[in-house]
Amino acid sequence: MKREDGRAVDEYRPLEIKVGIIPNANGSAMVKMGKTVAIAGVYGPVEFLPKHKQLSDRAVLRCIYTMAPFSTEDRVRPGPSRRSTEISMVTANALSPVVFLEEFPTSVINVFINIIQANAGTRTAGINAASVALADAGIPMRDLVASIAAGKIGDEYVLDLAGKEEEATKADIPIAYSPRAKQITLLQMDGDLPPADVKKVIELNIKACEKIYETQKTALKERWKK
Amino acid sequence: MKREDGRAVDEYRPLEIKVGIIPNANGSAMVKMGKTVAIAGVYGPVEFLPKHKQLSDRAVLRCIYTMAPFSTEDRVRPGPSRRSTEISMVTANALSPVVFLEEFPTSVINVFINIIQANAGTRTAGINAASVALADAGIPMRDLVASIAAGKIGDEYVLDLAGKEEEATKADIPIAYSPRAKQITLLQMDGDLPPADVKKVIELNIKACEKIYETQKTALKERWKK
Amino acid sequence: MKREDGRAVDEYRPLEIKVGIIPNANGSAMVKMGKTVAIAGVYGPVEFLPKHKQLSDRAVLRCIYTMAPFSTEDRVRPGPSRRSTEISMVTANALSPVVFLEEFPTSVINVFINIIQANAGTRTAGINAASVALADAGIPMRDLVASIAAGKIGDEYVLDLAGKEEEATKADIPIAYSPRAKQITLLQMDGDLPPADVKKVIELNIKACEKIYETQKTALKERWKK
Amino acid sequence: MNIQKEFILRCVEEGKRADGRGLEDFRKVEIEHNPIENAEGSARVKIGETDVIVGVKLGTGEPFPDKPDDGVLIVTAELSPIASPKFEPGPPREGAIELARVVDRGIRESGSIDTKKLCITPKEKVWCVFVDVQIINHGGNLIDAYSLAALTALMNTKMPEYDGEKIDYSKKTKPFPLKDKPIAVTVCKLGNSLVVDPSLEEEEHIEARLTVTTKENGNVAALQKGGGPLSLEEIEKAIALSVKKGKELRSLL
Amino acid sequence: MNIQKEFILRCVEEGKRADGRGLEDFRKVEIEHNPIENAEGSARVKIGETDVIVGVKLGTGEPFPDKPDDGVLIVTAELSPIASPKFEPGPPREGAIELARVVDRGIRESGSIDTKKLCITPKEKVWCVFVDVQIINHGGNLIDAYSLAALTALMNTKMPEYDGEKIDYSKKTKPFPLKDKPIAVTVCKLGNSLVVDPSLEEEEHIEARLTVTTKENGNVAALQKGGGPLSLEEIEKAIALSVKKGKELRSLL
Amino acid sequence: MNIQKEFILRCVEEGKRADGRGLEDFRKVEIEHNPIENAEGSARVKIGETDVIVGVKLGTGEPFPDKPDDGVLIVTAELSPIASPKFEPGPPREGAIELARVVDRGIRESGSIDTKKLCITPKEKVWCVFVDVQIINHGGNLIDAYSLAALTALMNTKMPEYDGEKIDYSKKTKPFPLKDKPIAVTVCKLGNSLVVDPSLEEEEHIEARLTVTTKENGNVAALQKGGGPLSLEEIEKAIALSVKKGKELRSLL
Repeated sequence: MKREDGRAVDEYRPLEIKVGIIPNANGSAMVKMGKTVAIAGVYGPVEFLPKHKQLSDRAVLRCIYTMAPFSTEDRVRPGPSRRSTEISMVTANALSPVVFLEEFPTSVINVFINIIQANAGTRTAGINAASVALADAGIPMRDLVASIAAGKIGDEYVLDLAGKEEEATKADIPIAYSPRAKQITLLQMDGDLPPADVKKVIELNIKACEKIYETQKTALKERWKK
Repeated sequence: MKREDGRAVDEYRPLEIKVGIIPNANGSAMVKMGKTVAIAGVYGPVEFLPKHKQLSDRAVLRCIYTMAPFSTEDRVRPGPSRRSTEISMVTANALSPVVFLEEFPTSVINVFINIIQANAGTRTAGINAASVALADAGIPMRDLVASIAAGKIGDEYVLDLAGKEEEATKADIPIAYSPRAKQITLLQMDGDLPPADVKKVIELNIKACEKIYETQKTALKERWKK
Repeated sequence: MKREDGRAVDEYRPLEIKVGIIPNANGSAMVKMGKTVAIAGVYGPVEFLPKHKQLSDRAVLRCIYTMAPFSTEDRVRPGPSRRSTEISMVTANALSPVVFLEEFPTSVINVFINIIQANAGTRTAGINAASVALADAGIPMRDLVASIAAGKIGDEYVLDLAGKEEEATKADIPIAYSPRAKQITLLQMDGDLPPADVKKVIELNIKACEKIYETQKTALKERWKK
Repeated sequence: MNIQKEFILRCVEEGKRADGRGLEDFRKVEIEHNPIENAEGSARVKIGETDVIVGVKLGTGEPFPDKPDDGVLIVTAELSPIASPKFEPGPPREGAIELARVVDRGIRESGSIDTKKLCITPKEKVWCVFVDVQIINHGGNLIDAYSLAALTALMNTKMPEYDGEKIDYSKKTKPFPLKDKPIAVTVCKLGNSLVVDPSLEEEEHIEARLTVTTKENGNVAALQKGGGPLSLEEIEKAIALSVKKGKELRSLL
Repeated sequence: MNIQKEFILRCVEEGKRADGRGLEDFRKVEIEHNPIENAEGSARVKIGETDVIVGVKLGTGEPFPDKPDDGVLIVTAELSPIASPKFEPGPPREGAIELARVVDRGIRESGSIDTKKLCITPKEKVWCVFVDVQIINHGGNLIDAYSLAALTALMNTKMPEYDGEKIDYSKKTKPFPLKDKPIAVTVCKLGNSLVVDPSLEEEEHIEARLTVTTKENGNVAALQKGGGPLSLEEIEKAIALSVKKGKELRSLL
Repeated sequence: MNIQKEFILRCVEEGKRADGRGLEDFRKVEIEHNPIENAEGSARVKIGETDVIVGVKLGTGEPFPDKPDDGVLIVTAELSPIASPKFEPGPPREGAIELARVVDRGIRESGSIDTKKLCITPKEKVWCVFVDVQIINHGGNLIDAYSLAALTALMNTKMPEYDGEKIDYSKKTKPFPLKDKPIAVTVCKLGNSLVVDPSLEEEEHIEARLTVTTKENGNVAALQKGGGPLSLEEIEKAIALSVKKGKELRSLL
């Protein structure tokens, strides 16, 4: 199969990770995946207010995902949407398992994810950025989380759909993955696939996550060198 | 006078009351009045938060009336409207006089009324359901409250207007009534009637409330038998 | 230059100030400037709630500017707009320097400004009214603040633009001024003027503020006589 | 508070009010016509210390699908915090909503406005009549004050000219199609007595209130009970009293 | 709480549920057809103590610019506080939004609705299909209950007549263009086991959940993981279990 | 805090800044052109640690009734909480609103945009120019940074093609009708001195600020005073300083 941009079916777009891009934040990162650009900033842990929202035995990891108005062809209206609220929620679920939240009872860790430019895969780029930003903030973690999506076009399992591939695919399956625990922390799917294909696509995603994970670690090492 | 559905002028639509339809609620009821269906659920008394809204000498009876989006021909947009806010307020006024609110200072008793299907008389059906739900919740009460509306068509005083009668009437007068104290706890009117007619219509309503009251008590007895 | 309403270029519209027009308020005033009518009511100082908004070393002067829906030719939709939020903010900045806020730590002084009729100069009329209302409330002040706007039409510096003059002007510069301290507490401008002209227009405004200041003081004396 | 309440109730028992009025007396009612030039009609009404301005604005819009040739009436209310330390900034809550809806129903149900005459093009364009209030001071009995000011403002309203594209607010000539003069009078149960026009202090201690809006022919156009319960006898008396006081207020117009 | 949790988990370890069910058993499922006359189609579904009503309403509107000849599907959810002490009044928050979006995707991605047949005039006017839910009691497993009720309501839907100007809701005759029967089954990880149809008490103690929506041909149309992590093996098992239980539920229709 | 304030003020008294700059020196200004492909024009501006991206998007809409043949300019600002621990999630509050309105007025009042050239069909359809900002890091002096980035983004903007029905964002060719290059410079009173380009730490201790937006010909297009009072002499000096620094910044474009 020939892909629009010449990639192999199991090849993701050029990935670039920069750590520490927001001086005010406790931790931050920018992730570019092809033309998709996400930034993440971590603030906290700080006391969670109002008090009645505090959890007595652990911190709350609060994620807020937003898109810059100019990030897409049709301008995005500012303010939360149903889509952004859901992505914020699944992002928090994707990251929470690897953070030692139990070390910070009654606290909140705020993770802000802003999409600067959107071209498929904004939620996975956001998770990749947020995972690195949490580590950059020095928050104790069991592991990093890597994230990517894949689908099936014709008979082929195809990684990191972009451009017109999104319309051609029979399904779009994003995952987030913690390599050390071999655990999937995010899984969604829209489409139409037999169960066996779902498994194949997830496996393709997992392999890619293991590579992204290496790039994440390298980016953090670069940062710590400075 | 011949009515659309063959009823006598002083006859209300078939009334059905079921108690205890919401297992999670402290008390609940469903009221069907012809094709109008209302459910009510009571939660509390519980501490009223935020604290600055508490009353030091009694509980607040908070009513929230809403219509299911599919309950009318033209879909109802979710969220409060000016109409629903006003009905919530007059419903709380209709029920508060019969509840021993002074026994629960600093508390709130939440009464939720949802209209499942609307065909005239939703506020009165809601009050009938809420009154029974409060009793089902075991909240100490002086009495039950019964509620219905009436109007005048041509020269006749007509009970429980439904269907096209609503357009033909010269006035629509809903009341809520506490039979033991012989007190009217809700009274509204839209229309155009001489004062003497207003009195006749209210008297017609009171008579009907006394019958509805019996049906409410029977429904509660059925419930307590189980 | 001939002005629409026959005024001299350095003459403002007929100014009328009435103090004590809102019995419920701690202090109040109505200001008419030509056809523009503003009322201001002051409530406080009272404890600022919620507590986390309190300032430990002084009071907050909170201003809320609103326009009555019927105050303009095209009805104003109720609720805050970006414009009214900004005017509220610059109004608070215009008044705060003359109030001894440090005498009331953790408190709030609420200043409500409602425009009853709008015909140019509503923000300046509101500040003139609020300044007098603060004094009427007995709040300790260093000085009063007077406010007016001016512009340039053709080669002339023109005070208190009204009617079609607003379209003809090269710039509209409102100021607020504390005469005793000779300080400018509000300064905004929209337009297109060389820096030297900006200075001339501000000077014209300052002269007028000194006159308005006298009218403010007279109105307060009238009030205290009663 | 208890002392105030006792005093108010004792006065009423003795057949007079804390401020010396009789049970069925209004405070001084003052009406100012057209104080707002930018409105198509306006009125300022003072009842004792209560002080409100109502402005009527006309715009154009689409009719409701089920009433394709009727103009649209929109009555709003905000409890502006300038008028009372008890009013808070923010969107209208139940008190403001009830105020607006009671005034609205009084005008609407009395058939006071000939809405057919407010149709420009059936199904497409009709006049929208906005009735808005600025409360300057809340001294009790806002419903009656707003209702009276709204009626007066509508009586003062002139239609602006409209050429099919733009409204010319500088030319207001044609009369507004007003057909009746509905008056709202709120009767309050204070102790065991019925009184009209409660002051702010009295309002805090009433058991119940009943607003009765009456037409010129004496018919009732709208009722709204607030607060606690009333007996049928009390309701009858309240309606009779409202009819009587309504006539008096109407004579001021 | 700890005792409840221990009991629930011990039962599951022993291969059964706290209420005596097997790990792969649903509670009793009851379906009532068309309880709502004012809806174009409706269904009430009870799964154990969970009780929901779904109504389908049809209106007309403009199509989306990028799909000029497709009808529009709008699925909403409110967690009405009548149904649980944990639900609060106010606009939908993330729980309600996820519920609506998962049900929406199940219907949309399975291609269950032939949206082309809901086009009236391309680029200008299409049918809008509103799917709304009233939760009466929240007894756990809301996603599956809403999904099943939504599908049943759509199967029960009849199109009202439309003359190009007005919808005549009194005449509903034409069938609704439904092409598939997607069923959502949510598998939960409870301790180390996978179970279906969690009760309210079980839901509080699950590690993770995976909702799998399957089509009539056994294909997966939508996935949504909630809660904590799952291994690939667990996901495989959950999908297989969902396919199996989905068929059982579909046979009830 | 007091120590920081004292240090900052002592430096200024001695004619320099806490970070070594002179009173009239900007921090390092970096401009990146068109970092956002999906925008019609964009710019990233860094001033010291302050880091903002501005994107210009073009859409179509109705003109305002009183300006039937003018395009519409919409400038917004959100203080994204990603950029500072002091920014909170939620709708724009007064700080964000002032930022947007000051940038808006600088562009609008300077006549920088030839809005007549943005008219498509008079009274019916015009171009809407959206100027939006993403603040990445708030290191002080946001007004100047946003203004500079907005101007640069507008200079970089190309109009997409429009066939009367749909915008083709893949073809952006025609230049955007920009007529002037307004620059905003905010002068701050720190102790008794006037400085430009305050750092985040300095901003906390300023007495007052005056933003002056100047045109290419040196005229003032907009003024906005923030914070406390200023004397006429201080205002004169601030304007002169802004004109001078504005020229320097304009030379970077």
